[in-house]
Amino acid sequence: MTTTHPESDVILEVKDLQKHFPTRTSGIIRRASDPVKAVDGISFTVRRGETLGLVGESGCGKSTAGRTMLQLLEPTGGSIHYNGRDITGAHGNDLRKLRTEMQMVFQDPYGSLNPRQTIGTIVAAPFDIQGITPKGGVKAEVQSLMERVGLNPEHYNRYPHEFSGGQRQRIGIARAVALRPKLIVCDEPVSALDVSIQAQVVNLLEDLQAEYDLTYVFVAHDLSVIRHISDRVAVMYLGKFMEVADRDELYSNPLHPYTQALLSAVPIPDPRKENKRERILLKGDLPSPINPPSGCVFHTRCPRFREELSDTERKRCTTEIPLVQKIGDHEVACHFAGPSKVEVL
Amino acid sequence: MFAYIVRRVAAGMVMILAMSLVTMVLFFASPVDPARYTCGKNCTPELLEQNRKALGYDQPVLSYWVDFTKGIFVGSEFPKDPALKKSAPETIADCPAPCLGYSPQSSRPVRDIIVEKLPVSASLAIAAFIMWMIAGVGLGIVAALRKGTLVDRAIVGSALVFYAFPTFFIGLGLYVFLALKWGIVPVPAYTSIADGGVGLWLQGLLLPALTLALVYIAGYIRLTRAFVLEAKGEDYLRTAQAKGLKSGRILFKHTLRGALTPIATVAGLDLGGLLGGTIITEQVFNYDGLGRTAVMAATTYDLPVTVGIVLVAATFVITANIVVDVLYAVIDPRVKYS
Amino acid sequence: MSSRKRTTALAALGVASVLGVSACGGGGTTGGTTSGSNAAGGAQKGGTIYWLTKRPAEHMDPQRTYIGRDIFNQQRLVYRGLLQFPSGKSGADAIVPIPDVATDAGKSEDGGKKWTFTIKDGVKWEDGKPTTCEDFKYGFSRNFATDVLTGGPSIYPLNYLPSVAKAYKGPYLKTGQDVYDKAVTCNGNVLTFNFEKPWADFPQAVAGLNFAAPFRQDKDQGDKNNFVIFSNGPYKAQGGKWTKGTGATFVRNDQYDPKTDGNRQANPDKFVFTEGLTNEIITQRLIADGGNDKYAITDRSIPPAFYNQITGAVEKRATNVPSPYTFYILPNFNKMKNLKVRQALAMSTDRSGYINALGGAKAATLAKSLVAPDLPGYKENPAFTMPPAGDPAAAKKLLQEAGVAMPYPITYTYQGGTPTSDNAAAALKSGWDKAGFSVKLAPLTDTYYDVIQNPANNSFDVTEGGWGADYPSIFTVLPALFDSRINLTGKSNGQDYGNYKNPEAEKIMDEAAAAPNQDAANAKWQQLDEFLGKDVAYIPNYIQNFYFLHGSGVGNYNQNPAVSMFPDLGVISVNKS
Amino acid sequence: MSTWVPTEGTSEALLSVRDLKVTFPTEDGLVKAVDGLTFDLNAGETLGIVGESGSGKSVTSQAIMGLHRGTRAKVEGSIGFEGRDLLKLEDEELRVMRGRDIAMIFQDPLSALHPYYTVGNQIVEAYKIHHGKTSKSAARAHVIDMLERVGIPNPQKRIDQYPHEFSGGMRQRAMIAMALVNNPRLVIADEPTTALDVTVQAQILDLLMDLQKEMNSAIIIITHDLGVVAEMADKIMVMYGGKAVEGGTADQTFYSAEHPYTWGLLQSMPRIDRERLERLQPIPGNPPSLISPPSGCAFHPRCAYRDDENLGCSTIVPEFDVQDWHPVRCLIPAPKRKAIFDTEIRTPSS
Repeated sequence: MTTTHPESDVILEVKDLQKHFPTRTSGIIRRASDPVKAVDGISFTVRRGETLGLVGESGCGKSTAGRTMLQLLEPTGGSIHYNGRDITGAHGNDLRKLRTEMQMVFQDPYGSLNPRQTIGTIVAAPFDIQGITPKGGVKAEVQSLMERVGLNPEHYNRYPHEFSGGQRQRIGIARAVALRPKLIVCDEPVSALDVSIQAQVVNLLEDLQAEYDLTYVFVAHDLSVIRHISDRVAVMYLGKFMEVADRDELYSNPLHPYTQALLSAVPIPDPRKENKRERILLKGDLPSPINPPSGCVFHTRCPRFREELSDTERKRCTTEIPLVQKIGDHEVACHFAGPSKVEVL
Repeated sequence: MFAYIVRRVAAGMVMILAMSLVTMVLFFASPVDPARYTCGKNCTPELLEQNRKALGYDQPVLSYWVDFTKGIFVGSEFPKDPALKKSAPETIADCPAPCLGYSPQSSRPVRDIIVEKLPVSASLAIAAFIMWMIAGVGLGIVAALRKGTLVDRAIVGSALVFYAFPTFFIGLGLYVFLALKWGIVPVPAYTSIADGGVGLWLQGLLLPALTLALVYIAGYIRLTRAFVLEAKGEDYLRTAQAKGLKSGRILFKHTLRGALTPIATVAGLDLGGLLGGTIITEQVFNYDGLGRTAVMAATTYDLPVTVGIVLVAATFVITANIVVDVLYAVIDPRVKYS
Repeated sequence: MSSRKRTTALAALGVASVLGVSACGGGGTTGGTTSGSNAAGGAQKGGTIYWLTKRPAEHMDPQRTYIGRDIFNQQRLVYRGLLQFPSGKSGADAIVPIPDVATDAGKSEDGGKKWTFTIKDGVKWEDGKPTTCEDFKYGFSRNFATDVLTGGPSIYPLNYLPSVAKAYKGPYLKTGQDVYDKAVTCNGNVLTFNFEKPWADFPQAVAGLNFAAPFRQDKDQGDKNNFVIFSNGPYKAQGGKWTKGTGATFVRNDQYDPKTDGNRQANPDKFVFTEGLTNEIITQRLIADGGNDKYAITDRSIPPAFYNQITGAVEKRATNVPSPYTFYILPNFNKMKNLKVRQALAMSTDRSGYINALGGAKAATLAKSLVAPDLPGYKENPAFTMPPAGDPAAAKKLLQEAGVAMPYPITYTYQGGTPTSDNAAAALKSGWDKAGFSVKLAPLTDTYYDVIQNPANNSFDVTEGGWGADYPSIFTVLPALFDSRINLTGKSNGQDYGNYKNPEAEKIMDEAAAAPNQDAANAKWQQLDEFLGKDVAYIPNYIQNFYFLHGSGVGNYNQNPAVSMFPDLGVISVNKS
Repeated sequence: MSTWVPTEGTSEALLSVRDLKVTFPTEDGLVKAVDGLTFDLNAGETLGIVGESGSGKSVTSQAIMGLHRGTRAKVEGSIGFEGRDLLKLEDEELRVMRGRDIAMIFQDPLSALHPYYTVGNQIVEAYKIHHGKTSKSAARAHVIDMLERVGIPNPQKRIDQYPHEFSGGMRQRAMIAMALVNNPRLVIADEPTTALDVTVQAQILDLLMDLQKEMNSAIIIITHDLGVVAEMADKIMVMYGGKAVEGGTADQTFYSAEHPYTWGLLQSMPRIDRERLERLQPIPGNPPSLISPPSGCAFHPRCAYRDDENLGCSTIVPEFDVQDWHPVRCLIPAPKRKAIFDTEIRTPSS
């Protein structure tokens, strides 16, 4: 296990992370059977101050990955180093201390706020839990936080239901940044919001990142938002990374057939361009994460596999798990990585 | 599914045995000496000791429970006195498996008592169940369809009145006014079908079942109304409407199917709970069912009968739970047990 | 049932909700009431009488039955014994034993130690077989099987045959059968009891309890018999048994020959007993008087809440008579050792306040002795001269004379938990407090008997009790409650809750028990009662009243001491309109 | 395309909505969910209605279907369909048209399908109600055919499965099959792909367009996603606070948008097809209350170009001139709007 110096620019190093959810057999005596492999061996680093976008369709394991790296879920395998320190399996006091540095913003701003607590109490909770009293007292600090995220500090004593969706997400953000963490995992923070509000929250997150020197892992299914906010983007499919690259590189020159299909599917708000685009349509449905396809997990739906490869090449896809290979600035898990034949965007 | 049922039944049996132990431990821990209740008037310490022995309470609770549990599986006999059995076998009560014990206060095996009282409680529960299901669900649907109107308010309001009154008052009120003062119905008394035919059986059930039903009707009206209203807000009803279906079809095929599923669950559990006896109604109407017998057993410290009825009632509740869960899988194709 | 627990509970629960339990004869000068349009003798035959009650019968086995109500209903309907009390008589006449299956009232020899009876011919069991001397001998033997047949009044036969009781364990185990066979013998149809001590009022005991009832050996199944009814009387049980919690229906027994009897009128064709009803429902049904309830009777008193509805035509169907149950207050002699203090307590006891709390004059009658007025030998206890409401001033004087510090602290422990019992206790406290006591009320529920029967527990100074005679003899009252030799065992104080132990009193008891005839015995009992009164071993409180309703179609309705003041089924009839 | 709608009485469009108003009484006051909507739609045409939550776009579709009948909502104006005013029809007349002439596709196919009945049961029911004489087996055969047309593999087997046994995309296909089973003239698709993943969304949009060509149906697609309308719509109506604020062809809306709210939408969306340039430009504030909307122009509190003094944005209610060829509900003079768009608003193709 390589250890990174605390002062290095890698804040989080994840190696071969796995999260499997157990299932049981039917029958009178229920034995454990094949687990759901929600996250199945992903490795990546997050650099200090950057935003890593984690994108994929529902069921690909991106949210589970986000929660597991924060130890909200216990990993089944692999390791997580934070600032060079192995935090895999941290619990109790260690974990509580880690929470001052690693926080999470959730998708559903209403569901993650206790409806019986005032905003003041909710935002102050991290201080209570950690037993920290900020300078000037908790209330003053909370009110200044509220102001910072664009809430009226006079609304300190109001309840979540008195706020709109966008405001609730601001409350969630205020709570997350209260302890000045270093790393925040944002799990679909804007997908429940209307377009005009979504932009407000995205901007707020960017401003806070600059101001507090935050590092984000931004989990989302919206490829446009990911492109806007991320420095690097990882594309997930069935618990594995398909492709990781710098933002613009990934969007302008995707090398993995899945990335290509994904990007080509997004409609562009530009009718003329849209009319000229050719879609790479994926056939069929997402396979089960309990019994993922052999070899490359994507091969069952892969257009390249279907249309471009010879039988011997296909054999490789169905039997051999593709290793992550470096192609230019890309890390791609595909035996036959390469640019798409059609323009995807 | 079969495996699921087997697992649930096994878990239920373990729970029932645990409940019997808990009941016995509580009983043995009570400061009251049950032997006093059987000893007679001029009781002496020696007689008291003999009574305690005859009752079986001279042994520790655990061995009492082991005896009891053994009886369930292999049967038992009372009293367990080899000398007595040798010299006077005719005095030994045989209690074949599943033996639920022997009540010294009733001088017969508990199972016989339960077999005798169960039809009374079951008749009452089922008759009441039919009444409240028809009236409660029917009125609930009407109230939901007429939501906000006078009809709705009248139904919900009058249901609340019955809901607010204790069963005892409703029962006594019906008894005194309908049967005694005005003589509209005969004084209720339980007559088994074997003794009096279906007519007398139903006649006897009328008031007590109505009492019990009135208590439940309110809940079912509210429940049905709420579920129908909830179902009416479901997207799939909008779909049904958008398809151009007629309102009757929308109501019966689409709305009620969704709304009544949870009602079926609650109803099954309620019925299961009632089959084990309805204490207040049975007492008010002097129905010699499991509920009244249980109260009598508890007040006379008749442990075997108490335990027996507790277990039978628990069995009904547990069975109802299993049946309801299985039924749910039948009604709702999304539910699968493995 | 008729444990002392239940009996004493009467006091705490108050008259209205009290259970009519405890065996009893009666006798003497007061009670007896008859109503209904038909005078005795001219009663109509046929119809059905409905007996409505609350408390289920606990035994139908004659040897195990100890509740007065059940004993006399059994006697009048299904179990014929050696002797019986006459039907439909009142006062002292009601408790003179008369022959039933025996040809006469029994002959005693050897100063009351040997009793012989001759068995009549023609008294048949319901299966047509004759009731024989052997049936009586076998029935009596069952009293010794105390481990199988619990709950009955076997204490009496065992008391008069102590050495038999040691050797003989009843007809099931059969150990010591030879000893028993010598004590009770059959010679043809002559039945002889050879007691080890004189039993002067044995006939009263035989008529007042069922321990000497005959029993068919071939029908005996021990405990399993408990609710089986095998009749030799005018009726038999439908299905041959009583159903606990439900009751039973009695129909005519075609094997019964009224010529062998002459006492039971057996007017109705049918009796239907329904148990498990509440007092309120019973009262409401009887007030309404509808349908079959026109022919209904009960052993449950009208609850005070209904008193104002007992007017007009309903009032004509109500009867109010003193029951055989007397309630008393008693000092704990382990604590209240000073006679003057006990006298002060008696002097300041507000009995009228107590009775008012119970529901007033309809619910209870002031008691003038622990002995019930119906018992032979009853006399007002001259020691208790205080007014019904007590005399706190006089009591205060007594307390001062006692030379104790005032206020004198006492704890009154009673079976509480009901408003009635708490109000009654409050009335006592108020009277005693006025006299210079400082009363702490200690209501107990489940643990009541654990406290007052524990001789080592001195947490109470005063408590209360209730008692009814087992058969018409003061022997079944005063010694049962105050003879330390049978009560105080170290582990328990039995019925002697006050831990009373006085050799002088016990000497009088022995003299009374050994008296050759009843008159001599009664004189001694009166002397004993007065002695106990002077010693303030107890303070008589009240006699519970029976306030019963019966239906308008009931004829020959009669309550008398022969049947413990319950409705007498030997004379009752149905008025057909 | 000429004007937004033709002059009074001359519309020969398939669907001709005039001054549609939908109000709901609530405890807090009267909600004006739709406030004076006018538009036309021809056969084979697709209208995209764009707006955020609360803009009234879904209520509009339900009003056309007559789904507000029997509720406390009040619907006014007129909805002409093939020359008949749907609002004046008897309940039974309208019921017969539902599903047969006008069909609807809902946002969440899982909740829009009854969980207790098989997919086939529900589609056969939709067919049989309007084809009473058809035998069961014929209806079933027709439905299997329909399932095949919407791209559901193995329809003979799938027809007997329950909705929960379908994937999200397959469910929406089934929903489309149900909507199109009677060859309706008008299909209303209310956020048909919002609940779906992008790759599935692409499949569904493709399918809708193919089927439209085949059947020559008119489609109203309701969405908040400008990308979806860019792909689907011939003309677009942007709604804000229950009112149309801009209407025109797809080109007009994307390449010469004139309403500040439309600008806001275009500016605030991150773009997948572009390198990130700068911060997003969100529309400040929150959507308006429908009970007490802002005075004057409903958008003025959030509008960057408001001019209360000279234009009276906070006092004068701007009109939506349906006789215009590109109606815009804005008080800013048209030349100035064009100038702002050209200079300040990033055009999609830039």
